[in-house]
Amino acid sequence: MVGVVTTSHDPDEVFIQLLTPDGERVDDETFAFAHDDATIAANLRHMILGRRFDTEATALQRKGQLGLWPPSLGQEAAQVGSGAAVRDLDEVFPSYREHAVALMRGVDPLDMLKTFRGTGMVDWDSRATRFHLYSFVIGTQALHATGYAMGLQRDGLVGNDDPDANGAVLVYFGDGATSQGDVNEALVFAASYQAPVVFFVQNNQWAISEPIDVQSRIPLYRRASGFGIPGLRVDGNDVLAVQAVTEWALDRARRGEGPTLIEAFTYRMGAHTTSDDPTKYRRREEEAAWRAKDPIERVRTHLLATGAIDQAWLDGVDAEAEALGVRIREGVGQLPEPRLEDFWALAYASLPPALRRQRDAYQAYEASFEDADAEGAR
Amino acid sequence: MVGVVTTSHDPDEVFIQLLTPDGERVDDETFAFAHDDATIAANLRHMILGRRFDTEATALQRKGQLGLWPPSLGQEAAQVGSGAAVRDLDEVFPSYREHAVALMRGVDPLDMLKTFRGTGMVDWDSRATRFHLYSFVIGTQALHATGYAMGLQRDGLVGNDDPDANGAVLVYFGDGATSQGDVNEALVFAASYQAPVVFFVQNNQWAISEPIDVQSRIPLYRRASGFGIPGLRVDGNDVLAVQAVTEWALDRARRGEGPTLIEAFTYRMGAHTTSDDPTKYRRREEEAAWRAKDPIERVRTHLLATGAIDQAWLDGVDAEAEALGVRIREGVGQLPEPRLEDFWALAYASLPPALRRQRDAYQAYEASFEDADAEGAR
Amino acid sequence: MTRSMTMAKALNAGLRRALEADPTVLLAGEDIGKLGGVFRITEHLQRDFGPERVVDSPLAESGIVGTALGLALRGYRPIVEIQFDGFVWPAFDQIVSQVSRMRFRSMGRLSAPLVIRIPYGGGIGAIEHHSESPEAYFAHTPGLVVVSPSTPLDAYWMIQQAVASDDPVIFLEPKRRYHEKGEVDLSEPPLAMDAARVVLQGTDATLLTYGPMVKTCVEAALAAQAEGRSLEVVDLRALSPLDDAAIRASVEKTGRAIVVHEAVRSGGLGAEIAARLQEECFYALEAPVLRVTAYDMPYPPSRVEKNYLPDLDRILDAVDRSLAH
Amino acid sequence: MTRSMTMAKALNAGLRRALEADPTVLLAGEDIGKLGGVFRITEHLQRDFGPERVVDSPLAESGIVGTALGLALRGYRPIVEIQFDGFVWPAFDQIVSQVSRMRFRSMGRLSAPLVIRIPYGGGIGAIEHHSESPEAYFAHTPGLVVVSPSTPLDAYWMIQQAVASDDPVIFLEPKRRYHEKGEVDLSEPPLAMDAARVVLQGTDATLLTYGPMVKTCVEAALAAQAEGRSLEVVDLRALSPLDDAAIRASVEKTGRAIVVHEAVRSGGLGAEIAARLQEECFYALEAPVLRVTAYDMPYPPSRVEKNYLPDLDRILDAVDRSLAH
Ligand SMILES: Cc1ncc(C[n+]2csc(CCOP(=O)(O)OP(=O)(O)O)c2C)c(N)n1
Ligand SMILES: Cc1ncc(C[n+]2csc(CCOP(=O)(O)OP(=O)(O)O)c2C)c(N)n1
Ligand SMILES: [Mg+2]
Ligand SMILES: [Mg+2]
Repeated sequence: MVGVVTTSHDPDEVFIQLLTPDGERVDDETFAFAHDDATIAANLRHMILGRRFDTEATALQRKGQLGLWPPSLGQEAAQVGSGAAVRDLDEVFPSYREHAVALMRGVDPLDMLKTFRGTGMVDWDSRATRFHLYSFVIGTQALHATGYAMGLQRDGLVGNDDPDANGAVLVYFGDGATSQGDVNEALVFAASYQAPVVFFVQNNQWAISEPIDVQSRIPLYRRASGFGIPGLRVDGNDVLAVQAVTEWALDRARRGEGPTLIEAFTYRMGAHTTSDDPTKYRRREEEAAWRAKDPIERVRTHLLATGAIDQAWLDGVDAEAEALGVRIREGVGQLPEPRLEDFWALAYASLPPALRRQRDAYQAYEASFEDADAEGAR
Repeated sequence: MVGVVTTSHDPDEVFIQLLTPDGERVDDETFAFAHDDATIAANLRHMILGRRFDTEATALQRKGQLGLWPPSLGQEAAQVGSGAAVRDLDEVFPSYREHAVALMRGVDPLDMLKTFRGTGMVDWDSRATRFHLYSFVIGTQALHATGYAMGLQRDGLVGNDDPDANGAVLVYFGDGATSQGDVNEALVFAASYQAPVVFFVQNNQWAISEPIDVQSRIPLYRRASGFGIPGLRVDGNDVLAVQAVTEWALDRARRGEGPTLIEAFTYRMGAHTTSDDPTKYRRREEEAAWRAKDPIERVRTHLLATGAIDQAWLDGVDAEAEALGVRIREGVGQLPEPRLEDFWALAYASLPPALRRQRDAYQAYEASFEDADAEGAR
Repeated sequence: MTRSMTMAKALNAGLRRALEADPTVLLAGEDIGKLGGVFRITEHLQRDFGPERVVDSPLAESGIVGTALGLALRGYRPIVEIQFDGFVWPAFDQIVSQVSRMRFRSMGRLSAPLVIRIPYGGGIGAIEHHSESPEAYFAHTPGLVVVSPSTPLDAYWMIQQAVASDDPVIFLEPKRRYHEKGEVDLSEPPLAMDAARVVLQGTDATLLTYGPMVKTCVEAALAAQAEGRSLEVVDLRALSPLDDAAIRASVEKTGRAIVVHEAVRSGGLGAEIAARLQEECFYALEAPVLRVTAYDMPYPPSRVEKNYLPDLDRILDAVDRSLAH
Repeated sequence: MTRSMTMAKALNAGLRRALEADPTVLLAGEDIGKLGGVFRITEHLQRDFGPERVVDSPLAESGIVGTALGLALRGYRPIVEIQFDGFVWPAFDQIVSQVSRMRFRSMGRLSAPLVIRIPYGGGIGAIEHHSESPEAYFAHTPGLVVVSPSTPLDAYWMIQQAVASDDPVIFLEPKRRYHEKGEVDLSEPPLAMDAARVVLQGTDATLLTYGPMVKTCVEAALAAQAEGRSLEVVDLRALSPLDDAAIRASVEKTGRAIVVHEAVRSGGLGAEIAARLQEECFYALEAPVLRVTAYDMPYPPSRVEKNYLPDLDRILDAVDRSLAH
């Protein structure tokens, strides 16, 4: 018999950590960080750039340059650590908040801003970047990722002796998403087909205003066991632990050993989106407590302490971040304004008759104004 | 870390049994059968009547009297044992195969046949019987049951000191249904609200032609733990164990301690429905092996051995079953033929204008034939 | 007693009154508690009625609607909020196969008196899935009542009427009008929710519309007036079942009809209305029933929505085309 | 090469050919493997192509369609089977919000070339959820191609054309015609799947129909012939996008149109066709476009379905009414 589990969401049982909030390296029984300081420094750089991108975008929204922005503030370690585990043949299916991963995959930040400025749909090349489109329907991408992973199996890209010939899928969603039927069906399918997919839950403890307890009374990593797949909980603010755990899970998937669910325990330090007002539903003390666990600070402290980086290195990254900021601030206003004409041809592979008539009528109608203007001008 | 579970579906770990296939009473560490022989005999009677009803209905379908029938053959212990645990304030939400439970709840067998004859929709009084309508969309009723249970909580019918003032909900679904988003969402909601609902999975090992392994690689009762609720597996062909376990779970729910998932491990001895042909997908040996575990035989053997019943008692029940058979066979042909007129008023509380016009036109149109007939007759 | 308020406040007041009037009424949905919903329609209701009657649900729409149906079967009258139009689809099976049919399936013994509130429509500069107009999908589903208020007054009363309805109601709230003010008479409902209303009398042509487009049509009619054209504007209010009598009466008077909605044209509500009108008022129609709608493509990025959605000019253009017949 | 076969066999043969022709084609669905599907449309395909290409899926429609979309993104061309019309709703969100929009959302970079096969329609004496006609819900969704064959010949070719389509196709199979035979020319497709076909030439009125009702309409037209009436029967084949040119050509010739379908009337495909016709052929229409359809209620018990669904007599009655104008 499996009894009622009354564990709270506080990390008390499984909680993989390799770097404490104070920047101290600690050991985990099972998971080790397999890389050198250069990798950690590279991660720190991605986290700093990711945060800068996010801060700039948030500011741009405040200035009316974007319609909306979902900040990733506080989730940099979860994103960069997992993103760092991705290899060439892997594919990433994001939710809508994985801005830091997007940058790592080579998505142009201005392309990302188009979506939130409303000048484009989701305007990046997901094939080239292997970073799929943002999904705004909660949880839906878990199924697409699982299907894609089933495709990798069929393509013979799983379980080969040569590890470089193998790929896997990494899919992101939030704590709230775990309640959706689609996410649970994805676990069913992934388990049934032993698909090479890693479900990466960023448990930032809030789904807009709903605390995680509304979704689940037990830690989310335990959901996995009910579907017969391994579940792991990692300190989501510890980029080392996140990378180690994600590498383990992706490797497993690539080897053909099936799916894993990772719960990265982290915190949404900002609002849900720029339209949100967290003061309505959560206490400042909670936010302050989590600020003390900042994912960037601990890495910086650690690397400075070990001497792996110095102030000059940090200044260099800051300069890079500033250049990114300039590029974004200058670029956003120059993003081309879309015209309805750009979209007629995107609904179908070829324009259907009724839509063609609608387009023709629209063009004639628009032209009538131009004619009128022209006449007025004469 | 929760490792991959490779347990097969054979009962090897949790498997509560109180009566072996040979009719021997055995003890379980945790669960005891709290009733006397009279209760067992009553269960046997329900099982025999349930089987007779099912056999008659299957035969009626073969004779063209019903459009379709989903046989319950082999699942009598799972159904009667759980049905016997239901008390006055409880509510039952069936799937479409719980014929034996329906009879126990007082549903008129002829009312049930209407649905499958196509002369009515689902034509029984679910309020009076506390046995909800059959649901044909797999898994959907799990959510209705959970909502109903939330209603019981609000009505103050849960967790009272007086056990007779408490109620709970028992909802049935199949092994296949566990893959549906709705069923998993029901587990989320039930766990989140600690709703007084018992999820009773009749794992008859087949979803039409799909063996249980397509849905899950681990025993289904384990699904519960991923949602933080207790899961139990019981010998679904052992009516004593099923009753004991369901009573435990319903009691728990009534006391306000939340939901439970029960996996009753049983076997669909017949076809999925009368339209199905199991020879296409499963071996006769498997069927034969399960025939040896017949849920009725073992109780009969046991009660005869203890002397609780004798042949006269069995003859009495057989006579009752025969009377039921006669009633069904005679009644089915007399079920009134429906007319479209009976249905106009059922779509909405009051007839909408467009539908009224459609009805008027239909009536005028039908009348035109009568007129024509009348004229022809003159 | 009349008060000026926004539609958002009117809905809040209507929900409050429904909660006060009937202890079986309860609210459920995502973020409707402390946050008061992303549009603040349920603001302070959890504070005032408690978390048992104003319930933050897990993030799963099928679960929200499916459990609401269970509550309805237990005798409750749940009002659920779907956060945005584009997130109703995960609940579609529950709505179409369960909620809409409980009465029919049970041969009239059961009913499913629940209200599904959906902020809908575009024009708010949102990202994908936040500007949709799903009404035709529901209107094609027997057993559902589909209504949409266009003013604070209607919002206040219609939400209460929806709660009182014994049929399940899809309650479509034109989110772009949430913050526009109007006079609300709190003493007595002006009209049942199944009735259309002539908002503006006219003689030359009828604009048939609902929800967010009512205001736009009224503006168009006023603009047309300046050019000497007399347009009648009918606010359908009830999208299914339709108030055919009111629609016919107006179109038989003017001889011309233009349906205006934000949903895509093909298979939209305009199709059904046009089909009925040409069938029932064939000889009264001086011109074909025209449709001013979104184009048959998914909702585009917000920076082009003004070109995608009907506006005053496109409506007047259609009036011209109608009158040219 | 022409062979006589049932629609069920024709579909099976078409799927077989699609599997042979393109290694990226795969089939997924409930019970499609050993059982060959509850209608045996995929019979022996798993035996012959293996369980990797003919996959028994877990029992979850959203999962089936959602993973198929993922496979399509990986370069596969999945054909999924929904077991019965009434079980497509759990997958509705995936179809409406994901499958239909991948191309649009990705600004044309991605496509979702998958086929969703759905046996649909009534007349087979089934219980609830097994006789539905969901086409209008899909036809109102931009980005989806919706087609329905009416003969074995069309079934054989259209399923292959659907697989070859770069847009997602909702492939509606008129299950009550599965076991009717027809001649199938295996050498060359007679027509693209986006084109309507004039099945019977006529001059007095046009019957516009599709799927299961084509045969019924042809029978009605033949019966009308005996009374000296010349009816044209048009098989739409493509339900969305519609082949407007073919529809118009016929109706402009006859001046009268009657749409026949099994789906409920309000908001059905007949509404869109009537709306378009009255808009585009206003002066050519001698009578209103009439609709012969199911009535606006859920599908009733099978013993009354014959009264609920259109039949020869009701079609002829509508023809009479049309001609009386
Ligand atoms: C199906 C669906 N329902 C509702 C929403 C509205 N919504 C957007 S984000 C969100 C909360 C998501 O929470 P979580 O999954 O924890 O992700 P997070 O935003 O915290 O990253 C909600 C309810 C949606 N986008 N999709
Ligand atoms: C949503 C949905 N999908 C598909 C079906 C078709 N169908 C009817 S019964 C069945 C198998 C159900 O298996 P299980 O849940 O194990 O219950 P059992 O029939 O074995 O009692 C299927 C696929 C359905 N009724 N509903
Ligand atoms: Mg979250
Ligand atoms: Mg089963």
